[in-house]
Amino acid sequence: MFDKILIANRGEIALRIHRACREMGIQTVAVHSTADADAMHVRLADESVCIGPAPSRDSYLNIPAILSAATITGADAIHPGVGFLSENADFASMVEEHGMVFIGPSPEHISIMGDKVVAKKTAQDLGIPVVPGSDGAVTSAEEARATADAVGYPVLIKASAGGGGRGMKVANNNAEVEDAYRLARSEAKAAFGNDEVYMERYLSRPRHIEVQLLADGQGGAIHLGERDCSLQRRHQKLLEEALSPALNAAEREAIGKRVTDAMRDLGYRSAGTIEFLYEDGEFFFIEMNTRLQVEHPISEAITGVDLVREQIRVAAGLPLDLEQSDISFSGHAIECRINAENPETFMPSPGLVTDYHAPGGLGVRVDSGLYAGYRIPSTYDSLIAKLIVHGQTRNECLMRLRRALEEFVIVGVDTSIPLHQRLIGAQDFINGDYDIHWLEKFVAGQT
Amino acid sequence: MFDKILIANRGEIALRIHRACREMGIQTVAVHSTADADAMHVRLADESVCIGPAPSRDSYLNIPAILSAATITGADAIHPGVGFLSENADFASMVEEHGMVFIGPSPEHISIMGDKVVAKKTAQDLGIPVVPGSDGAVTSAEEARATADAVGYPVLIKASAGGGGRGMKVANNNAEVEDAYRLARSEAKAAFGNDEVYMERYLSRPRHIEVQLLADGQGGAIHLGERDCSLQRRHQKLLEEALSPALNAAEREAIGKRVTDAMRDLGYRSAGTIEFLYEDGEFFFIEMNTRLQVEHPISEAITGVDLVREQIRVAAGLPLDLEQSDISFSGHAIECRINAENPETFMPSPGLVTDYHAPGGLGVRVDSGLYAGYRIPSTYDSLIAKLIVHGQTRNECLMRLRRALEEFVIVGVDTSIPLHQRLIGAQDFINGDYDIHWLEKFVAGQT
Amino acid sequence: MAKFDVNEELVRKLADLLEETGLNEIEYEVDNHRIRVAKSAGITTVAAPAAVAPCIPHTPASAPGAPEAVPAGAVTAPMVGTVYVASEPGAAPLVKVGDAVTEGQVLLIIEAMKVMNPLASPRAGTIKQIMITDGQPVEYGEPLLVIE
Amino acid sequence: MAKFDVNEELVRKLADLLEETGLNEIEYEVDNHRIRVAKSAGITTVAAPAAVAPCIPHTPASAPGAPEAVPAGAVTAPMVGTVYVASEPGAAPLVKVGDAVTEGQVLLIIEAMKVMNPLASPRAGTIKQIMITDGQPVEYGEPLLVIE
Repeated sequence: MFDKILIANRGEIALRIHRACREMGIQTVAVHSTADADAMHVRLADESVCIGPAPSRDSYLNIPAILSAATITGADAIHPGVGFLSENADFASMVEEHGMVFIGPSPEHISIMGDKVVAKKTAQDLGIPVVPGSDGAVTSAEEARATADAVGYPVLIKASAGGGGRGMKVANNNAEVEDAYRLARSEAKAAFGNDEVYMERYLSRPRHIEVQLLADGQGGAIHLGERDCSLQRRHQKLLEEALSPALNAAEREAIGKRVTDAMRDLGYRSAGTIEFLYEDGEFFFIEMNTRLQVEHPISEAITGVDLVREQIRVAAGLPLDLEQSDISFSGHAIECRINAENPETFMPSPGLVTDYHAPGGLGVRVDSGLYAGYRIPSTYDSLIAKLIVHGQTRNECLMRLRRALEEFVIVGVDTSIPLHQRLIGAQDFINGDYDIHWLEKFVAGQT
Repeated sequence: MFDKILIANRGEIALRIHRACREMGIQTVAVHSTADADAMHVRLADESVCIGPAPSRDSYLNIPAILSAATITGADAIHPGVGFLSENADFASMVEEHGMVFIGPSPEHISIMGDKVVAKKTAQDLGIPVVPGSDGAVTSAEEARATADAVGYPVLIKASAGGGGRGMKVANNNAEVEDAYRLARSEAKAAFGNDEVYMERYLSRPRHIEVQLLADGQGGAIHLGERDCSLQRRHQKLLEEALSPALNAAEREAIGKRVTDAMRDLGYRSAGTIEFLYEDGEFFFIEMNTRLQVEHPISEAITGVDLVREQIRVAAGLPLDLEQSDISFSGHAIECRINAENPETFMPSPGLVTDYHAPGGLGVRVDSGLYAGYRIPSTYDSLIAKLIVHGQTRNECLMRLRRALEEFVIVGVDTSIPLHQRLIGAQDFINGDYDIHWLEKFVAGQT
Repeated sequence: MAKFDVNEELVRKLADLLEETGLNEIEYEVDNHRIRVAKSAGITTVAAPAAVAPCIPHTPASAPGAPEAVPAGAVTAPMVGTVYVASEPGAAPLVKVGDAVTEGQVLLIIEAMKVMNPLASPRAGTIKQIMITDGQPVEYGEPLLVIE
Repeated sequence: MAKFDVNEELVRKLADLLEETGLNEIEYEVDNHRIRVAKSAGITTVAAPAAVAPCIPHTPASAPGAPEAVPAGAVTAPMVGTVYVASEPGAAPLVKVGDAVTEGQVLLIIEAMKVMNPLASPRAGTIKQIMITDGQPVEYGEPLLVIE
């Protein structure tokens, strides 16, 4: 096992990694920008090194500085955390070239999943379902009908040269497909002077559901169930829950087996997440995140597995000591991402936190680097705390979440807590009846 | 279910009860002394009533004031918490006479278990093991030998008029018993002018192990496993763990079944705990606590059951919706009782908490009414926070506990945190090798 | 914002009170005027969730944080209960503002646990103010009326 | 927002009052006007666990909290690495205290990722102080030497 790990990140995730190391008896090195000298994880780490000025490109994205810090502190592994360099294949290779271990998958797998086209192709080859469609252009009404039958309705007919919805038609059945095809072509012609069109399955109100994976690259691969992350605004997740209110046990087991088999075939090592669009019982591959995710704690809450600990163990070359049969799902968990921003205008709200008091009690976990007197820098993203609540049932979890949000005190900056409080009171959310478009409508007052 | 519960207690346990009510959609009334006007649970409760000046007898033990507060606020039930009036049968009756529900067992059961002699007799009749001994005086060496054979070695021969160890002899086997008997008699004669002696099993290094029970008085009764509370100083528990490092699954199931059957036969309703001395595989009844206990969260941690919620449900007349088969034990949990006292001298240290920061992250729970700026009154006991840590294994739990204690910040008063840190570093503790005498020796530097 | 001016004297006075009483914070509100002065840790007291409105508004008397807010000469409730201004429903009030009262004279009745407890005047004087209304619940230490 | 203008005088007045009274906070509210002045941050920062000694002591330069602690005329490390006072092992130091240096003159070498980076003097002057020793690891912003 490693003696010393350098944490190449900041904020709550750096603290999360520090905690896992501490609990494994591994020393920690915090690297930080001048703006983060007073950060919680810097205060708690065994060692800390200032690697540059506030801008990320000069500090948290500054590969030479991070590698130098690792060298002078004698770290034998680097955990990249989330964002920043966590999905940078070059960084992963350089860490290895410097004789240290990159706590994550192989550079090859990072590259594959980092390229949308290659990733989709790879997923398909591994038997992971992707959005079905025509292979390139569709050149006749007959072909359109045949493609539609193969792809399944509703289908979207899109101008190859298209954009902005023009030259885009939806056909809901056999009767509509040929007209839709002709209309799309003529519109495409008129709009872009090019009537080439292609087709793919049309998803009207999908959910964002992702499966958490853990693999050791030695044949060991398990999944920790799914997370429902459909509640997004501008592609930013605001609240996640596990398990998804939309899946039943059979669907869960089926998709879980599918992706774990795929990861075993790929020889993937480390934690990873495969994101899907889900509609009417079908999953469609979006992308794979070859790193830890912000919302990983809700999977920990329902399985009891410490994901960062396992990630470190497999990076050290140990085989997974968990099999799928060891994983059972208990209760329900929800994470609220608490941002330093105005809950109505979403304007970032950095500054001095004059008072801070986290909620406690049964089933409540808080991951946050905040403390009274801490000044939130304006340079980085606005995530300042994660509130993770677990309950025996989804309803108990919701009641507990309401209670915990009431107790949460963050004074000095605006936070998204009032928005979370509104959100968990919304009937659609309480019913678990939402898709990836719902939150945008909700904040716009259209639900 | 109740609409409004009055919490007749203070401190962290009042907050604990408030949280359970909140999560059940039940309104709360906090009653408090003038010294607790700024207490966390008073701030959080839906309503609050000042019931008297600081001294407990005028406030938290002031039955008329508490009942008046319940009347004017229209509470339909009263939760007595821990200590104060929680085991006062008269209070329980008066609450019922006033047409409100006492959240606890019947006054009869409180009385029975409140009388040491009656309690031991009742336990014996219910088939709960008690310390075996002679029925009164032993009048001959032959009787002494016979009794010893029946009671089992080692046996203690004690002067009926005795005290201070005089006229007290231990016999470890058949060969020693008759001499020991004669010696005890003559010493007793010399010391007290009365040579009457009696005998009971001698326990040299017992552990304090208690079983958590939950019963509905309608035939439903389960146990949530045991807690090992051997680490005591002056009969004050400092740290508790569940499950006990000393028991195996078979012993656990056996004693668990024994006490749940007993509670079913007794017709007991509510949460309760039966405390045992445990030595060499045998359990000996000490007493039954007919209330919630301070250390209940470790049982919640390993079973996922919310004890206060269940206590409220059965008080409302609902049957337990849990059967023994629903209870499984996952991982290991430890509670540290953090007191406002000097970690060496144990001098109480009330006063202003200038800074407060609770640890967070995976597997960490904090139950505390503290906040930065809170003034700990000198009138009440020194328990200011409970740190409850859960891990997949006892070792993971210990490592996590070490990490969490490092993060805990309480500035302005002395706390027992440094003692807890020393304690969890002690080899005997790490090995789980301790009895009820160990902590006294440890703090005296004799381990 | 010209009309918004600060009474410096008041601030100084409260600052002195902080010194004198060893308090960390004094908050004072009269109608739409509110002032709060704090020293050292005082500011962090807001680090706890804000108090929700109690069924019985927290009177300064029950909050040691601000004892000076009990009017001088106030008679406070010796117990939790329901206060009545008359000896029986419909009867005339025992006392009204302006009345001269003697020591020991019954001022109000406090019902607790179905028992009517007469509240005797601690001293002779004149009723300057009555802060409660008939049948109102009161908590321990709540000011009931002022005698000068 | 035009109507929302701040009464600077008032703020100054309250600031003075803070000074004079030794308070940490004054909050004042009249109708819909509310002002709060505080002088406090310091005391609450300790609410986080105390910093553990870093492998490289935190230099003020890396802690924006106390920039004034960087000596005037100090040259700070432009990168993380290992600093050398000579161009090669055993060679004479590039500069010593008392030396006059010209702008652009190499003062020290900082090794980062096996690359030797010469540190050129930002200006002409005299070496007043050298704060590092040969082969010492330095973090970004750490003061190395002082030129006057």
